[in-house]
Amino acid sequence: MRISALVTSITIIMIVFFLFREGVGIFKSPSVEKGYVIAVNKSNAVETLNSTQLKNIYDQEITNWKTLGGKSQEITVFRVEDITNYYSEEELGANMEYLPAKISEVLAKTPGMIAFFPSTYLVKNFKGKVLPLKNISVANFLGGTEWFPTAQPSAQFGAWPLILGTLYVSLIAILLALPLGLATAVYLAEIADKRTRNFLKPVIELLAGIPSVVYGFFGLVVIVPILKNTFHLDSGQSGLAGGILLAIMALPTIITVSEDALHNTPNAMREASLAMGASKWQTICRIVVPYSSSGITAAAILGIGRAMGETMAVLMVTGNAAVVPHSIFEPLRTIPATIAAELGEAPQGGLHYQALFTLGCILFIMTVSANLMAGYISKKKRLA
Amino acid sequence: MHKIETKEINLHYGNFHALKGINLVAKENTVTALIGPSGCGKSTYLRLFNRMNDLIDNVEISGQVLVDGEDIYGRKVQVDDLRKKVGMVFQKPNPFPKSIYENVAYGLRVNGINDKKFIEERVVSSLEQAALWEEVKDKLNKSAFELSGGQQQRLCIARALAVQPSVLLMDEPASALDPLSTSKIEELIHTLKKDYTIIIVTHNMQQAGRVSDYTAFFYMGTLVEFNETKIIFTNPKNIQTQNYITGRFG
Amino acid sequence: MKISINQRKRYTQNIAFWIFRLLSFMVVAILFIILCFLIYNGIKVISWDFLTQMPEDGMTKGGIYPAIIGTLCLIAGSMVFAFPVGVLSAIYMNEYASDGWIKKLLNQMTSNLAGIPSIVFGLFGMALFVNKFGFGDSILAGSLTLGLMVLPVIIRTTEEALKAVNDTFRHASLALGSSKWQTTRRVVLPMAFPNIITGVILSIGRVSGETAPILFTVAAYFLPRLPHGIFDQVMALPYHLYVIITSGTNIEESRPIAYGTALVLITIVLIMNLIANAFRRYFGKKVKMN
Amino acid sequence: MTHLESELQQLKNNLVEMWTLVKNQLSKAKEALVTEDKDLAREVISLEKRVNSFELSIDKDSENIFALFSPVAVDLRLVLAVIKINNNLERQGDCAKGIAKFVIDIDSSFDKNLLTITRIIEMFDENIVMLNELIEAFEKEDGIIARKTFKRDEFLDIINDESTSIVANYIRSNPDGAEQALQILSIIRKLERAGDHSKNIAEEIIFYAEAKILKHEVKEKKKK
Repeated sequence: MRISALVTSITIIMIVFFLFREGVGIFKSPSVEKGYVIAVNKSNAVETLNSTQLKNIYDQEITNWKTLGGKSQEITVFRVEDITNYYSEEELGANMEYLPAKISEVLAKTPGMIAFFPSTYLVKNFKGKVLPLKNISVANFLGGTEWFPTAQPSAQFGAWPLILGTLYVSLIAILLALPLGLATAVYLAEIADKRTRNFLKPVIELLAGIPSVVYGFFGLVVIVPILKNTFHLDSGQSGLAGGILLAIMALPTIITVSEDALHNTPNAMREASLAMGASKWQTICRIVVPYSSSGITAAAILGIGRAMGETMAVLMVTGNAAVVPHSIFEPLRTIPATIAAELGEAPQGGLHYQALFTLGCILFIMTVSANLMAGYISKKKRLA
Repeated sequence: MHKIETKEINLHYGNFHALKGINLVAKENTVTALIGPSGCGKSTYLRLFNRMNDLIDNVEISGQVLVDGEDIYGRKVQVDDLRKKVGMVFQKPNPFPKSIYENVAYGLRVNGINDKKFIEERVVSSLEQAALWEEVKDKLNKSAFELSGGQQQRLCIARALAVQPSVLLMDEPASALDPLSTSKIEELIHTLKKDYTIIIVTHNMQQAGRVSDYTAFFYMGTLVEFNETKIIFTNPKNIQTQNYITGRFG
Repeated sequence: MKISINQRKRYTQNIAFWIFRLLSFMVVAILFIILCFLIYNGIKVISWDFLTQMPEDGMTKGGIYPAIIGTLCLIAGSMVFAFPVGVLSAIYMNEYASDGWIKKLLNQMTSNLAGIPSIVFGLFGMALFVNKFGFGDSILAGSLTLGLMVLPVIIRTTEEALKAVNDTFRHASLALGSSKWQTTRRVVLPMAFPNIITGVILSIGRVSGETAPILFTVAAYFLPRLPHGIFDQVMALPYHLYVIITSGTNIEESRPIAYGTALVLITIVLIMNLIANAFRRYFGKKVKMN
Repeated sequence: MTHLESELQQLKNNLVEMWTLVKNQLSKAKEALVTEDKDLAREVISLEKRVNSFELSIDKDSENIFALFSPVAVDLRLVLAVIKINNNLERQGDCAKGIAKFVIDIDSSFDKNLLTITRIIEMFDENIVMLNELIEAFEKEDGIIARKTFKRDEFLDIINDESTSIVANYIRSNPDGAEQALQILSIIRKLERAGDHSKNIAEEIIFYAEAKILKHEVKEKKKK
C-alpha cells in the first residue's frame, strides 16, 4: 500500500529524470548531427563555429570569412553532392571509392572552402582542417529564433518562437476565458437559482469531458473557416484560432476553481453586506469577488497551465509555423504541438529527438511552476 | 406609535411552521431580548425586521411587521432602505476583508455617498459610539482581521451604526466571544440604548437579564411570554418560561 | 435623492445580472453548438457496419472497428494498472499516513502529477516504456502511460470518497476491536465504493479521449486488424480521428468518417460522464440520508 | 462604570439613605424622650412607614440584581450584606418606633434623674455613633471601623446589665415611679437590641469587605 502511494512520487521523479536525461543531452552535443564533420582549408584562421554561423554560411548569408574573424576571403560552400562539380565520375571511381580522397583534395586546393560530409569519408591523411564545433548552448536554445530541426548541415534549435507561441496562445485563451469563466462562476455561485445551477453544472462538466482531439476537429472545420472569412486571412489557422479553442477548453477549469473560491466566501460576509443595505450586485463586486480574489487568480493560473500543456487541439488549428508571431492572425506553433508533430519523425537518440525532450522539460517546468504558483496563492489566502 | 410591532406573524419554511402568530411590541430606546431553546424561531423572528429571511427560498410570511408604523413587507418598501434603517450585527464577528476604515465606510459607500470628509466624520463617530475609537485610531488602515474577536465584533457594530439606523438587530452578538469581550459588548448595548431600539437574540439567559429591558420567551415557534425582563426573571407567569430560565427545561 | 440611488443600484444590478446570465448561457451554447454540429454531421455516417468493419481504401471507406477495440483495450489496460494503485494509494494517504511531511509530499506530488500536460506523459512513456523497457509501441506501453496519467484523478476521487465517510463509523468499528485494515475493508470501503466508482468512470472518459500520450506509445496509423496481445500496436479512436483529419491519404474523402469517429468518441465520453453524474447523484442522496 | 456597577451603586445609595433615615429616627426618638415632644414622637411613628417601604424596595432591588446580573464574589457579598443590613436596619427602625410609642403613651413627665442614673441617653448616643461609624465603614468598605462597633456594643451590654438593679433600686425607693421606670427599662432593652442589630450589621460589613465570617466566633465569645 505504501508502495502504491509512492507511485505518484516515483512517477514524477522518473518523469523528471528521463525527461531531463534526454533533454540535457542536447547541450552536450555539437550542433552538427553525429556522424558528420565540418572541415575547412588548413590555411583558414577560423578555429570554431557555432550552429547559427554554420547555418548562415550554408544559407549564403555569410559569404566572407572576414565576418567570422578569418582572412578576407570568399567562402565556398561544399556539400558531398557538389563533388561532381569538381571531378568527373570517372575520377571518383565507379562506386565512388575515391570520393573521400577527392574531398580531401578539393579542400586542400580551395582556401575559402568549407565542407560538410559524413565522417566516414574522412581519410587518414586528411589535408583539410576538421573544425571543432561549439556545443549548443542553453542561451542559444532558449533564445534562438529559428527552429529548423532538420536543416543541413546544422539543425537550428531555437525554442524562442515555440515558447513565445505557447505563452501567446495561452494568454489569448485566458484573456477570452477569464471574463467568460468568471462571469459564469459568479452566476452559478451567486445569482442562479438552484434549478439553473443543477442544469448548468453538468453541462460545464461535459465541456471538460470532450476530448481535445474533438475540439481540434471542431476548431479545424468550424472556427478556422469562420476566422478566415471574417478577417480575410490567407488561412484561418492562427494564434487566434488556437486561443479561442483553448479558451473553450480552459473554461471548465476556470469556472470550477473560481466557483469553489467564491463558495469559500463565508455566508456571514454576504449577509453582513446585505444587512447594510448593499444590493446583491454590490455585495458580489465589493465583498465576494475581492474575498475570493486569490482563488480566482489561482483559477486563472491553473487555466494558463492547462492551456500551455494542451496538445492536439492546438496542433490542429494554429497552423504550426515556428516563427515568432507578430499578430494574433498569424500562424504560430506551441511546444506541445511541436513535440507531437515532430517526435514521430525524429530518430531516437538523435539531436532532434533530444531537442524535443528538452522542449518537454521546458513545458514541464512551465506547467509545474504554474501549478505550484496556483497552489501557493490559494493557500496563502486561506491562512490569512 | 411603537417603534416596532408585529401583528399575527406566521412564517413557513416550506412545510415547516416556524413562527406561529407572533404579536409583540418594542418601544423606542429599549432593549428587547429574545430567548428560547435552539430552533424556537427567535433568530427567524429577528430576521423579519430587516427582511433577511427574503434571502432564503420557500419562505412564506403572513401578518404585519411594522417599523415606525409602516409595514415593511408592503409593496412600496425598498429593502435597501429598510436595511439602512434596521442595522444588524451577527453571531460571529464578520468584518469584511478590508481595512478597519473601509469596513465602517462600506455602508456609506454602497449607498452612494462619496463625500470623503463626510465619510471620515461618520467613521470616526461610529467607532467612538462603538467604544472602539481609542483602540483603533492609530491603525485605521490595518486589516480588520488584525483585531481581536471582541474588537472585531465592536467593529461590526460600528459598521452597522455608520449608516445611522434607528433599530439595531443583534443575533447572539457575543456568543463567539470570550467573557471579557462579552461584557464589553453588553456594556456597549447598554449605552447604545439611549439612541437606538435594540432587539437581541441570545442563548445566554444571564445576558438577557443583564442587557435587556424586555424579554420575550420563544418556544417551538410561539411567543410564550413577553414582559419586562425583571418580571420574567423573578416572577414569570408561565411555567414553561420559569422552567427555561431556571434551567429545568425538558 | 435617496430613491434615485436605490434605483441606480437596482438598474446596475439588473443589467449586470443579465449580462452574467447571458455569458453563462453562452458557455452552454458553445457546448450545444459543438454537440449539435457533431451529431448532425456524424449521425449520417453511423451505422452498424461503420462500427464493425475495418477501414478500407486508405481510411476513406469502411468502418472504425479496430479503433473502437483499440480504445477499449487501452481503457481496460490502463484501469488494470491505475485502479488498484490509485485506490490503494488513496487508502494509504487517507487512512494510514499520519499528518506529516510524507503526506504533504504525497499530496503535493499527486496534484503536480495532475497538472503535467498529457504530451509530457507521452514523452515519458516513450522514453521509459517504449525505449528503455523495450515494450515498443504496444498496448502495454500505452496503457501504462495512460494509467499514470489518470492516476491522480483516481487518487483524488477516492480520497474524497474516503473523506466523506464519517469518522464515527471508523471509531465505532475500531471500538468493537477490529483492526485498522478490517475497518477499512469492511466499513470504510463499502461506504466509499460508489464514489470511488464515480472517479473510475470519469477517468475512463478521460482515457478514451486522450491522444497525446498514445501518439508515440501505442497508436497505429493504419492497422486494419485486431491486436494479438499486449505487445501489439492498435488503432485508437482519438488518434484515428486526428489522423484522418490531418494526414489521411485523402482528407476530403475521409471527412464523413471523421465526423462519425468524432461522434462515437464523444458519445463514449459523454456516456461515461452521464453515468458518473447519475452515480454521484443517486448515491450522494443516499449518503446524505444517513 | 458598568451597568452592574451602577446598579450596585444605586442599591448602596438607597441603603445609606435608609440608614440615615433610621439613624435620624433614633435621634428623633431620643429628642422626643428628652424633651417629651409627643409631636416629634408621632413624626417618628409616621416615618417608620418610610423605613418599611425602603426595606421593601431594597429587597426588591436586591432580588432583581440576583435575577438579572447573577452577581459573584464581592458583588455577591455586597448584595447579601445589603439584604441582611436592610433587615437589621428595619428592626432598628422598629426600635425607634417603639421608643416613640412609649413617649406618646406616658402621661406624666419623666423623672430626669431616672434618665441620668440609667445612662439611657448615653445608650442613645452610643447607638447613633455606632450607626454613623457603620455608614462610614460600609461606604469605605472598612472592616476596622466596623470592628469598633463590637466595643461599643459591649458598653451597651454593660449598661443594660446594670440597668436591672438600678431600676429595681429606683422602684424600691420610688414606688410611684415604678411604671415609668419599667418603661425606661423596656426602652433600655430596645436600645440594647438596637445595639445587637448594629453589631450584626458590623459583621455583615466585615463579611462584605473582608469575606470573613465572624458570627460563629462572636457567638462563642458571647457564651463565655
